[in-house]
Amino acid sequence: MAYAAGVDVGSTQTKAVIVDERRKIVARALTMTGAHVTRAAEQAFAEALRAGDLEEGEVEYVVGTGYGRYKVTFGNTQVTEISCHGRGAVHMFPKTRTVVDMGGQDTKAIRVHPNGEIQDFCMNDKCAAGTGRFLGAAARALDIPLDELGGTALKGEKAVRISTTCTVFAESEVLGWLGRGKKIEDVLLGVHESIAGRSAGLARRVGIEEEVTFTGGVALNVAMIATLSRALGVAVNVSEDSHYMGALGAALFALDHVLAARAPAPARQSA
Amino acid sequence: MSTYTAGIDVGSTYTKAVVLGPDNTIAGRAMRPTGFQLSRVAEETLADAAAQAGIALESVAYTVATGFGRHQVALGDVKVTDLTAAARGATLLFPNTRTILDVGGQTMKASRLDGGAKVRSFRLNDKCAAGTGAFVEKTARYMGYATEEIGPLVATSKEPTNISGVCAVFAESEVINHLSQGSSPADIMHGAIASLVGRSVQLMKRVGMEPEFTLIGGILRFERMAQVVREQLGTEVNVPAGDLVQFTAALGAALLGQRRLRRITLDAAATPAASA
Amino acid sequence: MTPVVTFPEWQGRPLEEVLRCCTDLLEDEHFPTVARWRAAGGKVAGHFQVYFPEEIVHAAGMLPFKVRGGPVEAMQADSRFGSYLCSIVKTSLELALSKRVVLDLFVTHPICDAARNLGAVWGRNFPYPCEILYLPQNANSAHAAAYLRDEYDRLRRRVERVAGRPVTDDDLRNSIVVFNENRALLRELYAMRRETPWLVRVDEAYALVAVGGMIPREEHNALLRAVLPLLRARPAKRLDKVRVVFEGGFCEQPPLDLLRAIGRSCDVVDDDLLIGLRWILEDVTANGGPLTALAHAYLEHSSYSPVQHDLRKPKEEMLLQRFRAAGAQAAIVTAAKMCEPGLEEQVAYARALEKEGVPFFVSEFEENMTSFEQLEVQLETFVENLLFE
Amino acid sequence: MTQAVRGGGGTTGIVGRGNDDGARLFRQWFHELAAAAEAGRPAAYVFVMGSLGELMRTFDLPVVFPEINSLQTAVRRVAHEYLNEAEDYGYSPDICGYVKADVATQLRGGLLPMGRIPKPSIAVNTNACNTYIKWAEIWERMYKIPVFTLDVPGTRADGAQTWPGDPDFENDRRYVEGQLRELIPVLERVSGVRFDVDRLREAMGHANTLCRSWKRVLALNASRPSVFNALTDGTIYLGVANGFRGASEGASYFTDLVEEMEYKSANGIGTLTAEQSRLLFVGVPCYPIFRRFSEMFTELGGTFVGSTYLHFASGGANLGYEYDLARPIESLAEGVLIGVRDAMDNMFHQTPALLGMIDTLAADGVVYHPIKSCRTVSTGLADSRRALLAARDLPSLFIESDMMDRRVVSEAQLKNRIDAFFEGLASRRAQAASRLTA
Repeated sequence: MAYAAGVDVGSTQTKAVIVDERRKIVARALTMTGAHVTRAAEQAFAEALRAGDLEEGEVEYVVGTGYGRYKVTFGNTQVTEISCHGRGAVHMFPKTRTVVDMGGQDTKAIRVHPNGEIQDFCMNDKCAAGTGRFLGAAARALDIPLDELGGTALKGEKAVRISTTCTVFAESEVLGWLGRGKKIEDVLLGVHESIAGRSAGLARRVGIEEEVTFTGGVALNVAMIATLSRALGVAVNVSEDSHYMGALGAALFALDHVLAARAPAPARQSA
Repeated sequence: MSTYTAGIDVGSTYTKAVVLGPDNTIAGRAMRPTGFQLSRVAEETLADAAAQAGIALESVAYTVATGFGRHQVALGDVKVTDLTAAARGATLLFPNTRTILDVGGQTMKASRLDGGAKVRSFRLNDKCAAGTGAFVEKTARYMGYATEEIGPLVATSKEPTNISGVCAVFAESEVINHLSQGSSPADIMHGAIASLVGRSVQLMKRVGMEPEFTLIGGILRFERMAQVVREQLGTEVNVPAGDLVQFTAALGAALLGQRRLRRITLDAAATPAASA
Repeated sequence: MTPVVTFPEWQGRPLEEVLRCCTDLLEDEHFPTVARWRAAGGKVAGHFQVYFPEEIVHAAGMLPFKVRGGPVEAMQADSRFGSYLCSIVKTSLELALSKRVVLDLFVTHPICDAARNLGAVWGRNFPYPCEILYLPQNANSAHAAAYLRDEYDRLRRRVERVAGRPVTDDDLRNSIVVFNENRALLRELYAMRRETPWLVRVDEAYALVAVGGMIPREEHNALLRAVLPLLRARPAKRLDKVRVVFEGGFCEQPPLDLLRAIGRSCDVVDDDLLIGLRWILEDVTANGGPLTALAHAYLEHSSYSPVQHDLRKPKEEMLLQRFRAAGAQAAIVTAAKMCEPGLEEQVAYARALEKEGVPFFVSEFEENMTSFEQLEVQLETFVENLLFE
Repeated sequence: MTQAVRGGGGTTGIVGRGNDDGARLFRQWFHELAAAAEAGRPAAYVFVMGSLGELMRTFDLPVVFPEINSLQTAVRRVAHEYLNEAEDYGYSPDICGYVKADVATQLRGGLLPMGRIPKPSIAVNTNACNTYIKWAEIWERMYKIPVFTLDVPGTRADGAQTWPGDPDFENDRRYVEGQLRELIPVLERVSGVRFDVDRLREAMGHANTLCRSWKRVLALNASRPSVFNALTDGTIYLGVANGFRGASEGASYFTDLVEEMEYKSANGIGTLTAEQSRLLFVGVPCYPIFRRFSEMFTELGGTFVGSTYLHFASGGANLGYEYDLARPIESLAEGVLIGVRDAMDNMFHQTPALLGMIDTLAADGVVYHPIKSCRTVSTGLADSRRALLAARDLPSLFIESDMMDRRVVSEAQLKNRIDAFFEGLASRRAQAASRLTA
């Protein structure tokens, strides 16, 4: 049995995924990136090996992705997380044509070909407005654990309109609204809606084609799923592995190399 | 009638209270995280300060509220902005202050004063969080250092890494790049502070800065900050001792309170009946 | 002439309610008056800020609608633009993309590069005619008036095609009469603000002016004719406020809440809010060709803004004139975020005021901003240090 | 990758001559400007979209292009110093970086990395970019000099471009011609030189050669491999097209350039050893990291065969419009109207224009680079991109940064997006290949 791995070195978290030659995920691992990027990548990979009960030698090919992809020194090659998220999303949901990935500092909208290739993509350029970090700021301001944020927001009835684009100012605007007597639920709903709105704007740049798959750490947030599909006007696919999507895509690219090295027929056909 | 007044500065991150005694001596001061129940935290912080001053809350004769939450707290016989308050506070500590730089967690304010501790012109960073304390703290947090560790860390830096980006969050991708290219966390932190100071100096220039300069705000907790400002301005700067950097606005508010109080007592004295 | 009364709500109401009707209409992101006009079979010509010769559209029996953005998220428009752009260009397109307003003709101007490009973007997204009215940027050329007359005539031909009826010189003369009355009434309102500012707050006055861009002028005239006497009779007492001039509202408009915040501590005795509706300062004399008269008025009897170039009108000089004429004590110099001409003019304004020793503060706003902490801090600091001993 | 080898044999030095001569002319130009500054001679400040270089030369007025000076501060990595100075003076971080760098240049008494430039004695600007007007107003305040805004009406609506003979066109032409006739006496006054229509004819003749050749050079990049990189080499040629419009040097430079490009085309000499992707560039170059920006593409086998920048920033010279020297002023008005109009409202006809470039230059992809500084070029690019992609299925990249302000140029972000763009190009090629084999 052959194995391939993908290591996604993001700005906050580093994730590793190992797949077998049947494209099945056999192991995942997640660690904080921190200041020592290469070490974080090695650590994530090692943990994945342990989780999959594998020897390093059994993994024939490793692809690094994410901002720190060039620091995956043990990797065989690098692929951007844009391609990886597209590939991962199509693998999880084969009918995917549009991917919205919400990470810590980047929000990406990707239009993909049925074969998983990137046809078009857009990312937030100007600032981190409307990225997952916005939620972190709100959570800190209200000191609500990040994973309870969505649930609380869904209790909101009349969303407050959040106009601050700056993630750092989100904190004071949130407090400002509470000070003016708004309910926490309504403020949080407003925060989610403003992020969803900006992300939908990006998605419209590449053109929204169904099905839409929502990836990235933020995709685990129930309120974000709800507000995003409302803003897009379509339902969105979400996998419980959504925050591993980049690493998964990388692993699948790695597997292409493994299989290509074996069989003469180009592996991508069977994708 | 008591001559104690209080200044309460409801900031975005911390709430600070100062109780000012006769002849403008600081009798007590206290600080609490602001959170979002502003009125309550304001009262609690004032109570702490009064307790430290060893006086009963009732004997605080006049209270002035300032800071971003000033309108959202019940406390305060009158409310003023932290720029107005800081001008009074800084001039009490350094009488020749003409330019004040206040770098807080989310805002950066520069103001130029006239001779009478009044603000003649001022500027705020209203673009985004670029050039605020958050920029430095996020960079630190991102590299896995706690806020307290920033000072010592930067002390070990040889020379600052050039951080050109402005978005506090995007700084992260820039940082990961610098780390990838082998810059040390210390130099990157130093770079973050240098770029923050660069923007501060620019803000001061835009109000037409004149010496003496007084720096206040939480970010001044890192003595390296003041040092870099000195380097970039090429002149000496005043920094209130210890945690006074965070209390300057509260102090100024309390001082305005003393002024109002004197006015009231005079008015009262004018009508004999009321002078009991 | 007008197929329907688009804004009946205020009629027969007491002053405070009339004013509320106006602010409600202003903050209604669905622009009901425009909808009613179209429902009654009327046609609508949307014209982007700043100045537009509405008479030409009015003369064709169409409703001139001032496109000035709105308090909405640019959910769809964002995908047509990049990151670095003022808000009004985005939200204006959003109003149309989201079908909050439906037009039969859209006209923009070369006042700034964003507004000029808006014409092409709008045209790509809608089937009806979208075009640019090329107001002259060389007002000092002896040929500008003749050129502008020809350009107005081109616009007339375009409007005739959309309206499906000819626009005669007599139609134009009648429209000029209606707009002359409107201009006179607005001058009255502004005189009241200079002389007795406590009778009408800046946000109220702004709402009264702004609804003019959303309803037939005949209706607006009726409204102002009714309201001005009520304001004069208003039992309002004079308060200790700073008399200020507000500059920076020539294109993108500050949200009402921002104006309310200013009104709490200041009497705004003059401003450049919606200056396009008050661009022509005197009655247009319709004798001679009406288009010639309109062109002449645009060039010779007009206000100023950072987006009209005229060597006879150095903007900072014009601001100082406005300041003195209004007997103001201080100035608030704002600009819309990302507004290239506004931000550039700010520098000249600030330097001129500094030189004159006029107290002022410089700030930026965005039409759909919802948090005002920053502005309140600046405003209060400003006032505190003007009033405190 | 590596530069192509110089052409050998009898034509030694032909390859790369345009770049060398361009650099030489650039130095000569700034040498003359420095001399003018030294002697306190009058100079005209003009802009790339409608410089009227042919008219300025008729009055011996040295031409200063503040846009070119400003971009040079970025290329030479000192722009941030200039921007900061202007921002200290009061200009917002959100306005055009060119304006700010020039304000700082004026505050420094005309001092630039390339040498000192003279103060303006007159500023002539069109409305092709409205910021030109605000910019000229700054000099008007600083120096109390005559400022002449040549107002050029642009296209009114999509598909409504008018041409000679059409009454609406004639109205516009009359207006432009009237203004030119008003400008001439002003130039006489400022320069102290009497107007001589024959000198104007001569300058217009040089401009004709330049425009004719510029059009030809741009067309020659259809050859495979492409004969120049529209982003890097093209910018050098563009500098000459602006700085030497109406001058004999400009005319002969472009005659030589046509010769060089035809030679390279005939001998299959390209800019890259392996040209894998032929790209179009839409927008303004990223001057703060000028070389690096281009390398991020060339390293991956991509080169720019065309750029809209070479159109609008040449004031419409790309159209190859040639003046009728028999009626100089009327023809000048007509040429300025047609050229400037094309430069200023490319947003109206960008889709057909780009489709045309894609076909004639055989481009594989389009790179959009809207910038913070410039609303003229950037406003609506996202919409125009939607329109293009609706008309043609081809890879495109949309990246925002700036032409001056390195604070909004994040190399890490750019690299990430560019890499992803090339991954897309590569897999499309793979697909095409496998379709062929299948």
